[in-house]
Parts: sequence; C-alpha cells; structure tokens
Amino acid sequence: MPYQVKIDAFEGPLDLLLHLINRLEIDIYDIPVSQITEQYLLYIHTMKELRLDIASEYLVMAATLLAIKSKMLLPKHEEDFHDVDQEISFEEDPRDELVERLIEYRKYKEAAQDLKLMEEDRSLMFTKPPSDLSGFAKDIQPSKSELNVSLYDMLAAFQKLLRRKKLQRPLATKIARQEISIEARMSEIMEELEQLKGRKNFYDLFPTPTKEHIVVTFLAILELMKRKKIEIEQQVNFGEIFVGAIEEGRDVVGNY
Amino acid sequence: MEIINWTSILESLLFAAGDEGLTLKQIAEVLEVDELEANEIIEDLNREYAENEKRGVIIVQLAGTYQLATKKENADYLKKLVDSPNTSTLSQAALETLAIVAYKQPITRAEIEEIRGVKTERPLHTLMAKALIKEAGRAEGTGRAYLYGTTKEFLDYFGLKSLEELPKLPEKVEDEYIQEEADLFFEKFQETLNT
Amino acid sequence: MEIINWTSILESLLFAAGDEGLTLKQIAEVLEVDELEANEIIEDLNREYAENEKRGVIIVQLAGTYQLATKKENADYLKKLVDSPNTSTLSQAALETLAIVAYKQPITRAEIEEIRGVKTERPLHTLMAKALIKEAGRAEGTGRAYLYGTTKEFLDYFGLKSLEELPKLPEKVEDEYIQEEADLFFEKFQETLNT
Repeated sequence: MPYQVKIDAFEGPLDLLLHLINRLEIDIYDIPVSQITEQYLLYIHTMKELRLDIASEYLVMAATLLAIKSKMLLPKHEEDFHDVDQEISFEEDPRDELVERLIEYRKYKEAAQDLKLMEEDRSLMFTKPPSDLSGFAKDIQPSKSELNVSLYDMLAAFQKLLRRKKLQRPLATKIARQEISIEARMSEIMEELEQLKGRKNFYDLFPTPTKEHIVVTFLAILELMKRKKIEIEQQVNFGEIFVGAIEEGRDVVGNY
Repeated sequence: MEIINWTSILESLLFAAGDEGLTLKQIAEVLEVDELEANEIIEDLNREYAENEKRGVIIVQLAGTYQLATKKENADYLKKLVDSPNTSTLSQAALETLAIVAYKQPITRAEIEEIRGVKTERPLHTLMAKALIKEAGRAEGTGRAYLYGTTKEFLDYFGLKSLEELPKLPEKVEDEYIQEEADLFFEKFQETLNT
Repeated sequence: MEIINWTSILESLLFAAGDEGLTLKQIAEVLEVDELEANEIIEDLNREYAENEKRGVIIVQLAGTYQLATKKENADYLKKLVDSPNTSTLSQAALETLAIVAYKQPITRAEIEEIRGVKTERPLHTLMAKALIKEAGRAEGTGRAYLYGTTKEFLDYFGLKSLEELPKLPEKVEDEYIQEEADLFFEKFQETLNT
C-alpha cells in the first residue's frame, strides 16, 4: 500500500516554490529559473528517495519549470523580427504567468495567516450555552409548521456546541475516583456494542476524559479482543478504527 | 505589582460554567487560593450583584455548586423573550439537540444533556412537536430511559435521502496524525539534504 | 414611580440567551424601546463592563448578534477548567481554502484549486462539516459547479461582526512579511530538529 500521508510541510507546489524563493532570497519578479528548478527537482527527488507518493501537482509544476527554463534558454532568433515592437517580446517573458500565480497565491497565504491569528484571539473568549428557559415559557404546543432552518443551521449549531469549551463538570472529580474494574468496563462495552448491533467508532468507546477511565477502557478492549468477543477493523493506515461484537454462535476458537 | 481582579476572574468562571455551576473546591483550585479566601471572593461578587441595581444576575447555590442566575425581578422580560416571535423558529438549543440526535441516535435525554451541559427537556419537546425526532425504544439498564431518533420528516425536511447523506463530521484525530507524519517527513527530508 | 433598570434587564437577557445571542431588533422588542434606545442601553452596559475591572464579561458582536463572552485577559484561568484543553484548530490547508472562499465568494472548487495549485476536496469537506462554508448556488455554464460561500458560523468562529470586518486583502505583499515568514519557517524547522 502506498504510504498515504500528506507528503510535505508545504501546501502544494506553489507553496514549495514560495518557500524556495524566500530561502534563496530571490526577487519574485525576477526568478532565476534554472536555480529554482534545480532546487525544486532536488525536493521532488528526495520525496522519491523516501518513497513517498508525490502528488501529481508537484510533477506538473516540475514540467512547467522545465518548460520555462528551456524557453528562456532558447536563442532568440526572432529578435530581429521584433525589433520594432520590443515591448511585446518583453511582455512575453515565459515566467510571467508563474509569477502572477505565485503572487496571487501568496496573497491568500497571508490572509490565511490573519485568519489563524483571529482564530487564536477568538479562542480566548468563552461563551455559555443558552439557558434553559422552559420555566418562563407559556405552555403552548409549538406548531408543526413555520420551520425555517437549513441543514447548515443544524450543522452550525452542532459545531458551536463542540467549539464551546466545556468546563469540567463539578461532579467529574467524584466520577473519576469511583473506580471501575476492567471486568465491569468489559461488560459495559459489550452491552454498548450489542445494543448497537453494528460497529462502533473506537474513539466513541472513550467517553470519559479521565486517565483512569481511558486506561481501564483500553485494557478492557484488549481483553475482549483476546477473548475473541470483539473484532477491530481499520481499513487504511490512520483510518478510522471500528470495534464490533463478534456474534455468538459464530465459529470462534476461544479459551474461555 | 500586578493586581489580580479576583471578582472579574470569578465572574468569568461562573459565566462560562453556565447551569453546571462550580463547587467551592473547583473555584479555590483555579484561583489558587484556599477555600476560605475563595468564599470571600464569592461573597464579594455577590454583594456587588445584590447592591448594584444595574446588574441582572446573582449567584445562587444549588446542589453544592455556585452558579449565576438571572435576577427574579427581570422574569417578565425573559418571558417576553421566550414568547417573542423572532425566537419561534428553531432555536440554537433545539438545533443543537437535533444535531446530537441525528448523529448519535439512538440516544437518551441524559446522554444529550451530558453533551450539551444543559437541561434539554424543552428542545426535545419542541423537536417532537415538530415531528423531527421521535421516541425510538428504550435504553437497557436501570430506568429504561427513552431513546430518541430522527424521523422520516427530518430527512424530508433537510432533503436527505437517508441518514448516510448527513455531512460527515471532520475527524480531528486523523488530521493530527497527518500533521505528525508531515513533521516526520520534513525531518527526514532535511536529513537527506544535509548529507 | 418605578424605575426600570434597563442595563440589569439587558444583562439578564444576554445571560439567558448565551451564545445564541440576540439581535438588536430582538432586544428592542423585548425591552419595548426603539432600536436607537436599545443601542444606547447596550453601550451603557458594555461601558460598565469595560470600565469596571471587577467585571469578567463583555458584550461582543458576532455574526450580527450581541452576546456575552468572558474577558480575554481571564483566559488563562478558564483554560485551567476546560475539559479537553487540546482544542482543534484549522489546518493550514483549511485556512488557505477558507481565506480564498471568504474573499472571493461565491467561488467554485476549480477556481480555488487554480489559486492554491493543489486539489482542495478535503479541506472543502472539512470546512463544510465545520459549517464554516456552505454551498451557495451553482455556477453558470457547463457543469454548473457548486459555488461556495462563508456562513454565519464563519463570522462567529473568527469573532467577526460581519464580512466587512475582514482585514483587507493585501494587494502587494511587502518583502518584510516574506522575511518574517522565512524566519518563522526556520524557527519551526529548528523545533522539528530538536524534538
């Protein structure tokens, strides 16, 4: 299976080029094409050495750079022709299009940086969920009509909820100290899985964010695997892990 | 010398804790003072609330926790807010609840409240009345609480053919792995350059 | 004569509304005043919050609503109480994509990929799932590709009142910035080496 990772610390060929331009302290409006091409290819080569999948965009850019390089090396035979309108031949610098793309991309890269700072700043503010106002409501049945929301509204509400940093619950400390045995956690997990009648995301088996609970849960899962009560499935590296109960009656060799 | 505004910090804490409230112990721990001092800060803030007529909240003690609550004398306005026609479409509370039910069904009310951190009776009621969710059996175990799930109307309303069409939630964990991998690669890459 | 403490009532309302927030219109309606007066009451309360150091909250305007939030300077204390402190932030790919959508909306995926120079399916997916962008119609012409635009949640997430508050897109990036960026890069690189 190919090593499926985002191959680089860069966001694509343009980002890589910008980085090389910065590192080599090159004027973006006057890029020495052969130098940058050499550096770029070195990078691609290294990725190959490491047997990493190289996104096709990187190869396309390599080809583009080579094309520009060869265009710039071409002896300008036609120059005599263009004596009269030199301006046109000046405009046709083979690098122009690339430079334009780099500058355009850099604009948004910087804007992304601004957004990052804003994200950070915003995260310093905490809000609270809307209070339960049922005590103030008249007891009228809400009507079935007049719904006016979209799927996005629902998703947004959910994200807001997830984003809302939940403070520790006052009871959390008590729950943490209430020791749960591996055996008990095992039956809990089995009960959860059987009730579900399907597979459950591995991470959903860790609802309580205390170290003890996580460790106990983890050991419980290992033990259940050993006893062939559950099976774990992961389709790709770093993909989601699913846990499912092995149905009883299924032919399983076990020593329990 | 830096002056620490204890009451300001306490107000921030109590505000963010919302209906869950905070215990004296929690407050003392976060402020890094002993419980006696914490108690004084609480009283300080509460005095400010009680005496300053511009303030609309007070501190109440409920089930061993301190929490903020709106002043009773403003109840009429809160009633008006609830009945205001502008709040008659699905509220944030109802939408949150609906999303939780949609993604985590079948789910009990207690589990929803665990996620939301607030009472969820009314939003559930609203959603049932609008036929977006329904009772879908009972949970195992003590209490045998009702389980909630979405309805056909829910799918119709959002133009979904099936629940599988719900947008997938982003996998946080996966992204983190990718970042690690990227770092690892970068490190290796630099090594090869330097050799 | 009965004196109505407008700021007290407003504080109660904003507290109860939480992060659902209230629009100026809602506030005016519930208080039974016109929007100009409502605005004055809001400013009055916010002045009290800003000037009184004992206060731990402020009024913020997010995506067209007013809501209460804790003061930024108390963040360190609040973080101590947060359940899972490793909050996920957006990846670089997602931020870049989002920046392009924000400034060029409505925009198709092909146009975004043209600017970024890479496939952008995954970041778009993440941003949709996080409700930061949405499908905003279809482009004219063959294919009728989806157009993407930002959502209200986008404004809320970045602490913006409206899209107009977005920082201006730099027409020409200064060299100074490039240098800074390079420095940052090498700093990161060093970190990677040292770990």
